[in-house]
Amino acid sequence: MTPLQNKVAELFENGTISLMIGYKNAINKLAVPCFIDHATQVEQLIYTPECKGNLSVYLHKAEIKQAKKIGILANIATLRSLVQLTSENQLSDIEKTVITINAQNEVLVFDNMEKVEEYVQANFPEYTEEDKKLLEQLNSMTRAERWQYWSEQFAACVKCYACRAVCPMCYCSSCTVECNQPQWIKVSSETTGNLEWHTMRAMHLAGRCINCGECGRICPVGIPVHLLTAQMNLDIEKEFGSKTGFSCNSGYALNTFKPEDKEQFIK
Amino acid sequence: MARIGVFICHCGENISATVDVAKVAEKAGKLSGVAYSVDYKYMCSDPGQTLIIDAIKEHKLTGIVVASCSPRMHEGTFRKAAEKAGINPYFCEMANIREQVSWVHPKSDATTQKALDIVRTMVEKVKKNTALTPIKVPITKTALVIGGGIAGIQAALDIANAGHSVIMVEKKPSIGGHMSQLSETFPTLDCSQCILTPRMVEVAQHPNITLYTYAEVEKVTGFVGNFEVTIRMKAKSVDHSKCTGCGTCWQKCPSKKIPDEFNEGMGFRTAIYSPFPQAVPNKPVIDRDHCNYFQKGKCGVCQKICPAGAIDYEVQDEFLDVKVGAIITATGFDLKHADFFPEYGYGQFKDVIDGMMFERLASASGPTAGEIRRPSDGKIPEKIVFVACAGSRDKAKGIEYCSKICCMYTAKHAMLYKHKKHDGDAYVFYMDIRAAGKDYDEFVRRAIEEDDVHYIRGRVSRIYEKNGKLIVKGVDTLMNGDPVEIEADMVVLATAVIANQDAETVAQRMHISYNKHHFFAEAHPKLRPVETNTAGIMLAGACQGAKDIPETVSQASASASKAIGLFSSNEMTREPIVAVVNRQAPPNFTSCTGCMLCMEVCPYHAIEREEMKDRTGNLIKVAVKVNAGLCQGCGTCVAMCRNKSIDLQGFSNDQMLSEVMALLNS
Amino acid sequence: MEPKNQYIPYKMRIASITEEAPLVQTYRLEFVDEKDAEQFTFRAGQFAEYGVFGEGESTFCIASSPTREGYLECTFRSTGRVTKALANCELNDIIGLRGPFGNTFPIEEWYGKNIVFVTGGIALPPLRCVIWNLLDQREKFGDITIYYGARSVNDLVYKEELEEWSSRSDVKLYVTVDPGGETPEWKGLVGFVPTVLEQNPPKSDNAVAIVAGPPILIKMGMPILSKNGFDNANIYTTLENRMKCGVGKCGHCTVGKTYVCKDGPVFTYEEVLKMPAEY
Amino acid sequence: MEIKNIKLSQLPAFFDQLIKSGKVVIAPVMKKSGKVFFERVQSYSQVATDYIQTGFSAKSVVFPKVEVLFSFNKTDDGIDIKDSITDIPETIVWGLRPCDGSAFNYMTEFFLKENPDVYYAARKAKTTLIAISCAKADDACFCTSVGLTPGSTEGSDLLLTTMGEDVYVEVITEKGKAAIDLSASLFSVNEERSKEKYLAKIDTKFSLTEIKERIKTAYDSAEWKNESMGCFGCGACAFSCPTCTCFDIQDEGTQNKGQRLRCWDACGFGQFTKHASGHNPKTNQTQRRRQRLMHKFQYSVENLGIVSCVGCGRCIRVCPAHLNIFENILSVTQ
Repeated sequence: MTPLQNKVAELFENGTISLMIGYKNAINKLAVPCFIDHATQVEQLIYTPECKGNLSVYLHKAEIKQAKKIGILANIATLRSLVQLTSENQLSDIEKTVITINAQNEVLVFDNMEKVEEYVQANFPEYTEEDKKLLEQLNSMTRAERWQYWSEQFAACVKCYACRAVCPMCYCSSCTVECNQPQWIKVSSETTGNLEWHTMRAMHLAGRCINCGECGRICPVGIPVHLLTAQMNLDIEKEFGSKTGFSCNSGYALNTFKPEDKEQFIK
Repeated sequence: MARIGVFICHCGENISATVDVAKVAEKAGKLSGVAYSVDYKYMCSDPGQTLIIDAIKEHKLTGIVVASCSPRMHEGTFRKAAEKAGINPYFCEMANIREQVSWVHPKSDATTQKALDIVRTMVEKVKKNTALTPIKVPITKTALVIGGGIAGIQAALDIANAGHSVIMVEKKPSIGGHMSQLSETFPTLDCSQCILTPRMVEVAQHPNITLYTYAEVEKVTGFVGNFEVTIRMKAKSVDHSKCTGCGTCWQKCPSKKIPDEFNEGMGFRTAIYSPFPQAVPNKPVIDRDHCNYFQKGKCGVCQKICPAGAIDYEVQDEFLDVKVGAIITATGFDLKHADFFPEYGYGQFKDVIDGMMFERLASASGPTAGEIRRPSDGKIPEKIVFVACAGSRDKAKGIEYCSKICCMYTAKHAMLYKHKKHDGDAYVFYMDIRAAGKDYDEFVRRAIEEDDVHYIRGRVSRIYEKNGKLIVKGVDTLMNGDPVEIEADMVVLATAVIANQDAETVAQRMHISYNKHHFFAEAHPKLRPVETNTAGIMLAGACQGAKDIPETVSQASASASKAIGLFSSNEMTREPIVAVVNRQAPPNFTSCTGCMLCMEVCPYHAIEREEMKDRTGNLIKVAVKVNAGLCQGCGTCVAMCRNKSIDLQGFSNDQMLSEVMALLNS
Repeated sequence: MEPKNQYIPYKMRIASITEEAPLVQTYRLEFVDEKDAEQFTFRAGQFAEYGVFGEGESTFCIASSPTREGYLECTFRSTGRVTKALANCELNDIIGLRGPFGNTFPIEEWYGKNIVFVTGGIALPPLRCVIWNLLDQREKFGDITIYYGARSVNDLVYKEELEEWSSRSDVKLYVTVDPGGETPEWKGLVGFVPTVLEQNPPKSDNAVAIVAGPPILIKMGMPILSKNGFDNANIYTTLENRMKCGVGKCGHCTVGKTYVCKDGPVFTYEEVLKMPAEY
Repeated sequence: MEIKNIKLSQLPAFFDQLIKSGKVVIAPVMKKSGKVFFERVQSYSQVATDYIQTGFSAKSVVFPKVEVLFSFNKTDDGIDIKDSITDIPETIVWGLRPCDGSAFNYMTEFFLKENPDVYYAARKAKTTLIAISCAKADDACFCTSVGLTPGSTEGSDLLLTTMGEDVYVEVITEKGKAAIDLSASLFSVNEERSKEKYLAKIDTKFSLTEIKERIKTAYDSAEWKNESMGCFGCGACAFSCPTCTCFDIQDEGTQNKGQRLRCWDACGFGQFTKHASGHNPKTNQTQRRRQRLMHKFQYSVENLGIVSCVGCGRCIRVCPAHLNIFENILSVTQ
């Protein structure tokens, strides 16, 4: 048994957790989320570089919440989402134990969010090189070129809403696209309506997205949607100095006012 | 099925001179859903309203659009007309074709078209209107008065005399406030305590007033008519129900060298004390910070000698929850200490004092029994220099605003001195004399002309001591800016009026706004000067800004009248233009996800957390709800809500979008 | 013949509008095109898609009886985007109609039997179609008993027809309102429909029952009838799942393998019991 | 069935003839993201040849993601309604996999057997399917478990199997014949032979006969919850699936002028079955995913006699959570 499996088994045995959200092996060497409710099942648990999925999304599910004592295996992005979700009052009714594996391959167990916050702040991730490059490319474009770029990308969108589904911050039980009085966003999938949808999503995630990049990774038609929210985050960090998924008690930059807030961004 | 009536008003010629009203009426009549349209000279007139009422009945209209002036002017008028005709008043909308069209555009086809466009947007809006019912909120007919100075006293007495209960909270051991420290008052020079103390006693004895001294407001929740207030009753260490106020304790208390706040530090008091002889209640409290028993653990003299056995060292701060319908904030002011002007030598030279110290020196109950003597050696000064605007109207070093009362009290001080020391010399350095008020200028002129006070228009640059005299150096700007040097025995600085140190905390506790100087903000500087932005919380006295006694008393009575007005009915009616969080069948309950962003942005604190539980009490969901009593319908929360779970009644997203679409599709 | 394009609606003119209850209206619809009127036939229990152009379509049963020719009636509550737009229509406006869709109540099989209707709120309209169908050939049926309830007195629909039925000697009518929904003038029963049904059980011999209502009423009402001796095959209901196409394609109304729109909406309790309870 | 041969080197020439015919030619194109999608192409050089499976199936040719049912226009004396069926172009789909070809069989049965769908009928009638056998497969492929092979001819009009320098051409339908007749000279007569060794090897994951039997009692399996817990409720699987046919009908425009559209919908979406009253018969993802999987393996068998899963593996490849349909099916039928 791996140290992770041992640790989780121990948490089950001492009654700390009654449900563990982790990863198990899937075909094509991928990792699939698994939900285990007994120490005897811990042997399926893995932790590999393929464990990219953001498991915190599952904490919004009613079936999961029923479990009461939840253990969750979290990569750094998931840890950040937990911090951000806490700051947005989304996890207050969940008793959770957070397990992560650090760079030294040690299994760490956090029984409260202060510790998670501390760990996240000490290990705050940078943007990936690839994302940095892509953002640089986008920012070097003229406005017209950028518009062209995104229009082409969104022409392919089929509105499967997988980007929304995998996003830990998209926790609304009914999304704006599902409101039809008024109909904010067109239901059909065509370039303008798709742009509306993705723009709205980017605005709703501005300063809240925790840069896990899942939305871009899983898009079935390969649109790098995560770049939109990543750029919004950079802008907000620059203008208001606030980082997402960094502090459990930080207010939201876009609904709080500080006298020192800059206003140059209004053009 | 919508049957909309459109009523185009000429407003005399205000509209019809620029807009082709007949054409607007004709075209509006052809809009989808419009069953009737007409133009008329004055829709707001009685015949105009009758026209609307008759049309609603005759054409079975389901909604009306009155195209005339701003809704600020006549929305109420037309809504009432709609109601009289038997439809819900919220099916009446106004299209503003006067302020937004005829007054701002020349006569042209485009102007007429704009009027029609505005009418069309409102027709589309009214189609999406829903019947709204005014919100009834019950009222707790008890007022809370915070602060027992003259403002609080006046407000409390007015409300109590009108037959309503009042709870008064005063943080000091006695009510009376700053006015109780004053010697005589301008412009009549009557004795401050003589006119104040009867009021203080009246408060204490009034059957409708419950007085809590040595107490502070800890927390305010709720909304107009229904506030819930937690009051911290600071531990007095003396059981006032037993204490007879005999005074034995403070006579025997061994800690006698505590600077006396009531006398502005010019004198001493004991650790167990009542602040002044006319205090109400005239029963002592123990100042634990200076009491030997509390600081060193031994003494206990007062407990031993108290004939009533009223001393209780064990008692702790207690919290009292009360429900009130209105709150009058009368927390008063503070004076800026003069030590921020080092060149004036305040604190360095004992005989450089501030105005309040002078009041105590001039007061019969003061440390010198009313004789004006120098703090340094007790001598009667031969020459006093009064410096007005010591900190006020001084953006560079002090505060930018005018403290308003200093001109008057400086004249009063000079006059009092001259009355007591006829051959003394009084000099006043001033910037301008601001004596606007009934009999005020006459008062200042009396000081100058009858009492021979020397007024020098100029600022003082420096004060220093030389041979037992205070050398006051300044300029006289009326004499070409010539330097002036006066050898004085005493200098009185008219320091600036500032907000209380804890004003910001108090404002935040009350959820009321305040300006940058921490004075509490009125709802409207001209038209709603005694109300705050939070409905049901009124202001009285200098907590709102520098004020003299007459003004304070007027404002106190005004705020009392607001409370009495509120209490005149059992419930109040509020416009139903409030935000509402949607509700759905369980297990969803609502689409609200409880991110609480709306709660943070709500300027009225109208959004509350709500827990959704199943029948067995298990928490299913945390969401928010809007307290309709507090909501003012500003719509900030609507803008914040990502998934449109919150909407503003009467201005819903659907209605707004219909208006926009009506314009875009024209 | 080319198969008909089932997505192209008939154009219908709104011929009359009746306010039934708060937010509930009945529209009488007439065909704009006479040829359509001639072609169009339907039977009790069938439904249609009513569309406001530019807003969408909404599904409800045809509320008028096939025995009354020359028009169709529908009764709806405005709750969603389409029904609100529909409610905003005016007399003589043109709306779309697709249908009739779905199966029907086997009225011929009921000849000579006693008929019991159990329904609540806005679910009376689908049964009103059947009730008038029966009443228009009253001699062919035995006793007719109707249990109908609404949240409040104000929410009862077809108030005049309820009066008419209650005054008829050949109809037994129980009208009830939920506790708290009664007015001082209310002389009828107070209580939920299933309770009233349990307290005044209908005779099950030679009887069929039809239950229509919100899912909760169907789920509670059918077992009560079953317990009272009704054969499960003689208890009918009409399900109203979300529907879009009406022809068994779009997938919204599926309950297991069943497409409510084409295999239903009329089902017997026997059939319902074989389905997953996802309705 | 007629068997023909064409030199591998002649395929571009054949393809160019298809383009020249003026029909719309849809073929797999490699995108920057490395994924392959069907797209309208103008020359063979655009066509991807080295791929296992396209990201999305070719179903959008007969069942577009957004289809205009009709447009309407309010006039003074009523409403004009115009359907769009006449505008449908002749289309050739090139390079779909045999599994996708068989998916068309299911869709035709579903759309046309009962209450025939005129839009589907019109599009299908104008579509020619030129399939290419699979020489490669990955772990997600499981056509052999649902009764197909990497060389199945079901549903396609023409099947091309590369055999070294030659391409073995199976002409399955008249439409297929018409396609090769466009460049008849490139094709020589061939005799029937086994494609076996040129086809990818795909292990069977389960016995279809057993699954069909066992799934009849699978509705109540406790495993559904475990198998569905990971499901996020997005529509990626349904939209990429060659046999998923759920749709929504929506109006766009104003009440005066606009269109009625049908748009792809997915039974996994949380609001898919929600009533206007707010009541939702399928309240959780377990119920929704069960509906989708049971539909594929049981309900479509009961309704149409066809297992409506063709084993293309797209849902497995595209699932954000990497859920695996054949593992799920095995688990709930255990």
